[in-house]
Amino acid sequence: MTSVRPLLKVSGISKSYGGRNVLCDVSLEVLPSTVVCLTGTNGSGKTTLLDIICGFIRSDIGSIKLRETEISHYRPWQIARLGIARTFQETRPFSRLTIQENLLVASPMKDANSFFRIFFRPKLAADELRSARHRVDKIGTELFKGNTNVRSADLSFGQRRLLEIARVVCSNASLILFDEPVSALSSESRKQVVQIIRTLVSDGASVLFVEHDQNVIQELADRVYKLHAGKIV
Amino acid sequence: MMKSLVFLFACFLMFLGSCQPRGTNSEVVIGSAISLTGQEGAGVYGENIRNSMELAISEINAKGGTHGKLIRVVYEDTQLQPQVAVSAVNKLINVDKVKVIVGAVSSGETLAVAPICERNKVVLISPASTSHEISNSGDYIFRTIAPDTLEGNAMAKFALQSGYKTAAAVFVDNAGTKGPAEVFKQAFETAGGKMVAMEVGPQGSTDFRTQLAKVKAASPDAVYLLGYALELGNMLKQSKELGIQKPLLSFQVMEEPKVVEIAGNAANSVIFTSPTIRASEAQGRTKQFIDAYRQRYKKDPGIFSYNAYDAVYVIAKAIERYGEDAESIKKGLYEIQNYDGASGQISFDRNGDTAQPPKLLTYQNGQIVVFQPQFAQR
Amino acid sequence: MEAVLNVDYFAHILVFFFIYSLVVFGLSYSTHAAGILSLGHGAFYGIGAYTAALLTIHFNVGFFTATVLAGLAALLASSFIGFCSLRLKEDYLAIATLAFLEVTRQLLYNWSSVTNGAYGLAGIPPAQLFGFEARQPVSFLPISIILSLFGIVIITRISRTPLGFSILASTDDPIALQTFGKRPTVLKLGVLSISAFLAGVAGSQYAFYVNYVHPNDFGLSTSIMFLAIAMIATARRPIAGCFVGLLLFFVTSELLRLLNFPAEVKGNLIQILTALTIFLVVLFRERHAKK
Amino acid sequence: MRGQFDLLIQICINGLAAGAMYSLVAVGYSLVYGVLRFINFAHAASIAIGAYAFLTLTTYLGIPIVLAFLLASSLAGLFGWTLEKVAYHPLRRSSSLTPLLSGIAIAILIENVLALAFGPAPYRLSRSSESDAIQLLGRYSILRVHLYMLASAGIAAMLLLIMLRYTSLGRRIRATAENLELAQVRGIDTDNTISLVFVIGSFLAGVAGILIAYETQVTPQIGFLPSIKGFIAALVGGLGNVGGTVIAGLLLGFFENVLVWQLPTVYKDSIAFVVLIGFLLFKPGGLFPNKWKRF
Repeated sequence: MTSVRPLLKVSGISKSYGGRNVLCDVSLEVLPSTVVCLTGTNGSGKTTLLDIICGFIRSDIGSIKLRETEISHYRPWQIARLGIARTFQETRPFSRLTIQENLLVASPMKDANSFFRIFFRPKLAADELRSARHRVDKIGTELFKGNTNVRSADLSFGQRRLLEIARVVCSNASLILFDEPVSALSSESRKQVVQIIRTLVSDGASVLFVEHDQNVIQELADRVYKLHAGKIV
Repeated sequence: MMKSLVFLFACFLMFLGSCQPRGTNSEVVIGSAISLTGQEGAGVYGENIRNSMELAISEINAKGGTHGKLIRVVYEDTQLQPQVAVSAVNKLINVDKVKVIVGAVSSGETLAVAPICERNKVVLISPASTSHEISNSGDYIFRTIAPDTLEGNAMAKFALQSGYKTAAAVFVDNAGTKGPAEVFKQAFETAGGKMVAMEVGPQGSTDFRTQLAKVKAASPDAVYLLGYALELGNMLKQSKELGIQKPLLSFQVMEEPKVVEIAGNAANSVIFTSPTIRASEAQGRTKQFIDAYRQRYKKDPGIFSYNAYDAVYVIAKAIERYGEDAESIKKGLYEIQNYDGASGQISFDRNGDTAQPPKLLTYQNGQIVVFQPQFAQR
Repeated sequence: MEAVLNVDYFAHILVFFFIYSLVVFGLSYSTHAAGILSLGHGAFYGIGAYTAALLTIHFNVGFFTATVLAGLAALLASSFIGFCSLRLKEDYLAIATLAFLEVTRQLLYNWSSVTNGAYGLAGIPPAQLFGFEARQPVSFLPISIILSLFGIVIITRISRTPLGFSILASTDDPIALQTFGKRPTVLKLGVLSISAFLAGVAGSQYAFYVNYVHPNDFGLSTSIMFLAIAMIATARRPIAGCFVGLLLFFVTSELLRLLNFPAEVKGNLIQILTALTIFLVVLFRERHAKK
Repeated sequence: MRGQFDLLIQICINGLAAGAMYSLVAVGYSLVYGVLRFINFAHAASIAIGAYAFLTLTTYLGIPIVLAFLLASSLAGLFGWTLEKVAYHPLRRSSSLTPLLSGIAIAILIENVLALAFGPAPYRLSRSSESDAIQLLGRYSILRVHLYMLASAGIAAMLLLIMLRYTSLGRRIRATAENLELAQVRGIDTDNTISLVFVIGSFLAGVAGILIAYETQVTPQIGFLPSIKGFIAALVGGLGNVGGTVIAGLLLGFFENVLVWQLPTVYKDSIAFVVLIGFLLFKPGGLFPNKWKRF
């Protein structure tokens, strides 16, 4: 069924740091509403590849195509605006904000986020904010049993992991990159995360996630790429 | 949080409202808005003024005060900043209910507080602001120090009479020194002279070597040095170090002992204009003031001391004749003609300015003497 | 015989209270929320004052337009510090704002053909609004209260919307914020320009109230005074914190003025108290900052 | 034309003199920033304390000059030590804004305490030959104290370089500067090292304060402008690079005065700030920004 055009097409990506080539000639594809897993030993360049896709690191050569647009030279915020969101291996919550505020920052809002519009289009901004708050509360009750005005700096590691995933859900991106979403989680929340990823995919999003845990890979991945010392195996 | 804030704000308002004007009616309260602390030597001028005012008041009160009442002064620090001066004057007028204020020091401050005094009909008498811009800032505004036009013109006249064809000026970027320099240049050039260099030093700097080097290269016949307590001493020292042989001219800040302390023997043979004479040749009221000041404070009076001393006396004189409300003080002051004060002959014109004629003075081994100009009679 | 309530003293202090509040709202928000430590707000205040003064003296522009233009002039000037903040991190940026302050002050002193240099600009007409002239402090008070409310509305409006949360996030974790399509630098510049605008408006109010401006008022000591007041506020409650800071500052400086301390000690004491407040607040906040 | 040539030479000498003072102040700055990566706003206070201590020791207590010199500078060094313990150590783990603020607070505090104690008026150090001018070739003049400044800046830089290269304290300082955590892991008592760095930096500032006092006068604000100019020199020379800092200080003094040869002299101070902004934006590493080897 090769006629389906891939959502994300990474081809010929290489990156070397001071002589040590971290990635060489890596290519992979993510078809729309599928789950692709990227696995490999530690230090095989998985996170570097994610960083390159998100625009944090510029690859030496190679191209990244999102649908038709070439994004290898885009800035991170430009890539994000095209509908790519990600989580981080070490959790990176906005520590001074509460859970709800974290989720609101993640939700895409045009009017409520511009200096100009909040003063000169207050009505539009207010409506947008209300609908966003509604979605956030729904996710909040689902994941955090409702108490969402806790400062994220005071959350436990597991909760912070959940917050990252909740943020990605709120951003309703079309492609989501997970960096070891379930590592160091209790089995109960591990099931919860897998369930969320499934619902995301069923809503039409595609997922590229980095993972070691074989049975999670079995459960979720439609396709698996194995990275070893910077090369696809 | 909101409740405690409103509560705090309420006590603040009550606190403001509660500060009742003090001062029983058995004494006359005079305000004084002068710089007692702050940058660029602000404290030196405030101290000179405060010491002289206290001296004058103790003398007047010893003789029964004025209009049957003793005098008391309330001092407010302006830190040589117009913004602070405005608040200081506001407090003096509205809390201490003063009808006359001695102050402010820098011309900038006086220009800032003048409209407030005019509006509230309070007499402002400055012992230190010399800028000519103050002359027409209101009929409640007086000065016991001559405007800078006087000293600038007097020095220009002397320079011309001494046959100098070219001159240079080094001054600091503030109203008190820029004024005389520009007046000198204007007077000197209209009479045919030529200013070969006008070098300005930035506020607060004490290194004038490059300015003086440029002046030396322009080789003028005379150099007009203008600075205040922190600057003038260094200007003189640095001119000597750079080996400027030309005659050095200056203005009344040379009277300030601190300037001579910093300049050391570089101050000798500097010719300067000043209405008062410190030390040896002083006579009459000036000598009396100098002796009383030395006796009380164990040091010589500095710049603005003489003018502050006279300010208190002319105020007392005005109150004695017409009473202590602002109108009477104003009327009394305008009627003061050739009053023999410590800072020279004081007579207020319709702008409230006075014009004590500046005398030519110089330093000889640390002592101020009257300068005998030997003009080549041509 | 003495008036029971000396209204003018009362009103004068409150006018300055509300003028300073405008600068401090913007400064505290840009410091705590956007993480830009600026020593340059004394310069924005000065630029606003001089713009308003020059406009009214030379082109007799009305009060309202002069105030808005003064704010815009300060906003324009802040683009320089904005440009610096793109390339410099916190401590270098603080030094760049100090350099900006000193260069502006030298400019006000030396560009005498326009700013009348060390003589300052006198004769600024009082504020005319709806036909009546605000000469006395009491009549000027409503104007400064309204403008202060204007500042409160702006800052709270921003800090309560997702825009405000993004601003806080831009200091917490700018990298993570970018993955949600937001641009940390643009957010910080937005906050800086708004705080400069408010400082410019405050500067124009000062010019209209005192009817005279002098370069000596817009130096380092003014910037540090604003910073000391703004220190009390926090990112979460910028306005309430500023009010506490303002109250603390005005009560101490006026209280000292009223108690008959020997006058030459008062000036230094106020400075020492300002320094101690900054130091203690910084130390206290450090001790209780949750990691 | 003869006059202009003499003028240019004298201006260069003035530049050298001013530069000598900037380098002396900058060496202390560069050392502290090099190790801790933050700007010590209270450096001006160490300058003032050095000057006032020397003033009290010589004029009021009549202690001979050389002894007073060492005593006053070590007093400034002691202040540096307490400053670090009180104002900077507790804030070590916070964002780099807070030490800046506590630095500013201490600078204001010391300036006003000195103004209260000694009064606002300028003092002159007792008359001595240090401040007399030396005539060079009969036409140009430089103060003896400027040569002392130049000498002490050079000596200080050399001593520091030697100390940092060959002594154990030097190695400890460089390790702490390289990576604080790593140094701690390797068993280096970083707190003690950092305090010692402050002692040295403030000692040098004290020396600068005394020499500035000889050049002009002693006022509470004696440290303000020199410390800013000193910081600019330290930045231009590459923060942490002691050798480069001395050269940069001389260059700054030189350009400040030479540029003013044709421009109106009132812009002298603004030039330094324009230089600062230029270097901050376009060459933050300074003139000699080689990596850590810069020590």
